[in-house]
Amino acid sequence: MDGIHDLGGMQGFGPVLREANELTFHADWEAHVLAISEATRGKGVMNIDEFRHGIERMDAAHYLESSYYEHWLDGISRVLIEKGVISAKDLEKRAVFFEEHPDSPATAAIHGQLPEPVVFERRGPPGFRREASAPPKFKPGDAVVTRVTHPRGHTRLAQYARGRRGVVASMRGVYVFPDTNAHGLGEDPQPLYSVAFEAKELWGEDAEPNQRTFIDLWEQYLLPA
Amino acid sequence: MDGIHDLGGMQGFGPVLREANELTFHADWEAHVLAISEATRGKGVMNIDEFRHGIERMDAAHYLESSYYEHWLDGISRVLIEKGVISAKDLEKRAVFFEEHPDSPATAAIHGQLPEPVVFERRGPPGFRREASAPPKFKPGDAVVTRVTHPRGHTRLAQYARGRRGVVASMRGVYVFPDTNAHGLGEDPQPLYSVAFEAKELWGEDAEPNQRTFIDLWEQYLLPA
Amino acid sequence: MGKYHPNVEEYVVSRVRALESLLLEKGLLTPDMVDRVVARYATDTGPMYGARAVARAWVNPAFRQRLLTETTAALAELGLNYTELVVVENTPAVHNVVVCTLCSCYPWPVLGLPPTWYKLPAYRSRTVVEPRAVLREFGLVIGEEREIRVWDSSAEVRYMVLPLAPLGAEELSEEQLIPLVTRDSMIGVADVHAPAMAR
Amino acid sequence: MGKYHPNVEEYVVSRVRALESLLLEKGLLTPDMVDRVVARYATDTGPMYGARAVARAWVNPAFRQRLLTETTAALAELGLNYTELVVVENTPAVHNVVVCTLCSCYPWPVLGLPPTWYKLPAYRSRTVVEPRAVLREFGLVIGEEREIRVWDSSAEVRYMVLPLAPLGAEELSEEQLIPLVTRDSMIGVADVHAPAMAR
Repeated sequence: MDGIHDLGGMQGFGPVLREANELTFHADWEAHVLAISEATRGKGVMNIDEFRHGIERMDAAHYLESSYYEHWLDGISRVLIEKGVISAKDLEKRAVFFEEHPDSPATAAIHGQLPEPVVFERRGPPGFRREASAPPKFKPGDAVVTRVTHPRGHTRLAQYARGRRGVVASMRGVYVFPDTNAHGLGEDPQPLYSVAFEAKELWGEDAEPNQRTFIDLWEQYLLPA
Repeated sequence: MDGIHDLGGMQGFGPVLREANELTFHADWEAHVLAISEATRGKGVMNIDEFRHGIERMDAAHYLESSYYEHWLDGISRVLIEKGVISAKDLEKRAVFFEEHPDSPATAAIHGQLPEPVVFERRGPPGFRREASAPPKFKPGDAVVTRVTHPRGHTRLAQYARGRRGVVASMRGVYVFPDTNAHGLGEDPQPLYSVAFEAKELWGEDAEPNQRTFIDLWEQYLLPA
Repeated sequence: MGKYHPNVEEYVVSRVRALESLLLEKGLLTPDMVDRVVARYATDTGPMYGARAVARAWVNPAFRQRLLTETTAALAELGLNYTELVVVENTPAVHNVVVCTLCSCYPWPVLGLPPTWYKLPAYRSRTVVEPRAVLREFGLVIGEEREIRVWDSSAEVRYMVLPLAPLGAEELSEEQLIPLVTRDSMIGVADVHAPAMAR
Repeated sequence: MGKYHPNVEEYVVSRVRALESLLLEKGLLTPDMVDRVVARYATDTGPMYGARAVARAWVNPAFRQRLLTETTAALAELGLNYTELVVVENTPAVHNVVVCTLCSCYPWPVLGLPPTWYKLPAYRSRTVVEPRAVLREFGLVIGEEREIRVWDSSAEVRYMVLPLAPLGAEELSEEQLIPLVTRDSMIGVADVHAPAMAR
């Protein structure tokens, strides 16, 4: 989708601001979001592409104003609601409870005993790499051009890299295809290539000199040039 | 510039929300912003392209969260400061004064008499149309392709319309060129064309059927296809 | 709104006054100019000229032709001096809709002040890429056999839609038709309905 | 922040607890899992593996070769099981820098938790289009004669930069070099400096 997450080349954000001696962890709740993320993804409740697409659909202003871990919280909640794992109403009710009981731990809202941990059957193999089912269409050195598409759903072909000519630098292996995997349409594994683009090809005459950008692109994003 | 203002095709904003029986004017300050806009533009303090470029450089999240007239206020203030007409410090000081005196009129912060109205010498002719200095390069029916550019400054060639093939529908006349006029680089008047693009050319296979988009484009944005 | 100012009114109003006072002080603005603009917009006439132009075009084929091809002259007949308008006509085969993706360009002299939705990101972003979906939200269903033409006002030209006349329009006079012609129909997000069907 | 919740901490914390409690109740999460993750990240080791890999590559040409071409095997020698890393080497002719424009992909196992700036819009938007300008803000000036390669981590592959060894590195041991290798140098936004020059 052409969402606010697709930031490559966008102007208007000012300088890169850094904190001196930054703590990588800012607050306890960030670790809890990580635990929730590991639990839901590790158990196969959602895959990484569903997770990313959950984040991409945040309200655009909210996305720009909120932190990385809040993106995760928002995205995970959205997908869990869509999958019927939790309900939006329950989540809202619980949030109100914890606003009213700010010092209570997460277990305070639970009546009765915690259940036995749910054991999930993994759907399909773990990880992102798969066996090749067909020979790759491209090899290092091949000239390619990326497709011009504006899919309404998830994609990892950034807007700045669409309809651009590049050269295959290497083949990374065969990987699950995000554009289908984010939408329950199967893994459709296919070769992933590192493709090199000249800055002038991406950005036109205003590009910085002597620069190339390397992007990992699935075979379906590419056509022979 | 590739800023947040360039919204064509962007997803993530939800449905078009309308107010029932909307008042076109919501608050008195909106009319005052209009007056300020007419005064600064009408007197030649800034041209329309400088004004638009002032708005485009707003912080992206602020842009999305604020209203049309607040965009104007922000953009006009930015350009007036850049041109040295007012200083950022004076503006901030006055704003603090009016925060502390919310019921005072604008004249309350002024000591002494108001000066005689400043009479400006217009730089160049009024309006946006100019005399042709060369014959137009294209005529209705010509196939054209828009340039692939990512200018860091002002442009009216939207990102969704770059590198796309279209057909000249009509010639609108010769107009001041925004890309130079926004940056004090002269008017560079040139032919403006209405160019028709098939939706599939703009958006790929996911486009809605039987749709064309007509965009007004300056000659310099176009190449023969 | 937002992190920039928890209270939008207070923040904005103080900044408007601050800027206004600085410009008054420099003679770039006069209290009289402010009063004139405030009065003009407080009494915004809405789509008065647009509605009259459309109604006259429906009853007068010669005016219709001028409105489409010599627009500035046609508007002058209505007493309006406006040189940048292009009028695009709806037909059984074509529906037109106007947007400005880069800012919020709008034909103020013919349609009055723009509605808020026209200026918000949802309308500006979606109308070029999914006009049929947007129009459906406005209650307007355009079949696939009818072409949609989207006009993205990227330059100083401004667009107004000449809607299809409603059923029974031929029985009505220009003055009777004017109140039927809504602002939305001239942006292209609504049809014009006959009195009995008007919603 | 912003209009969504004037007090970010209160809003977010209550939502995190709400989600956590629902998942605990359904057996999808256990208190034990939460404790483990909290403990693990509270004691984040930072760029420990990355720094050791770089230092060893500088003192051991054979390891360097393996790190670049058989990366998973080279990391296993350091006791790290990580199959998705690609190491790109800086040379006098080439400087590499890593970004993720679409989200914030980052090689956590080798570099630890990502810094906030890496995840913010300014770094993500600008690094692909004006890397030299961004690097200058980090105090790193790359001359035009040196190619910049930007690696946009759009898939599951993760990138780490092998920086140039600092002046005098050949006098130092792997253990002495490790503390010189900063996280930022392995993202590609800094050089590694010799002890006397370290800032």
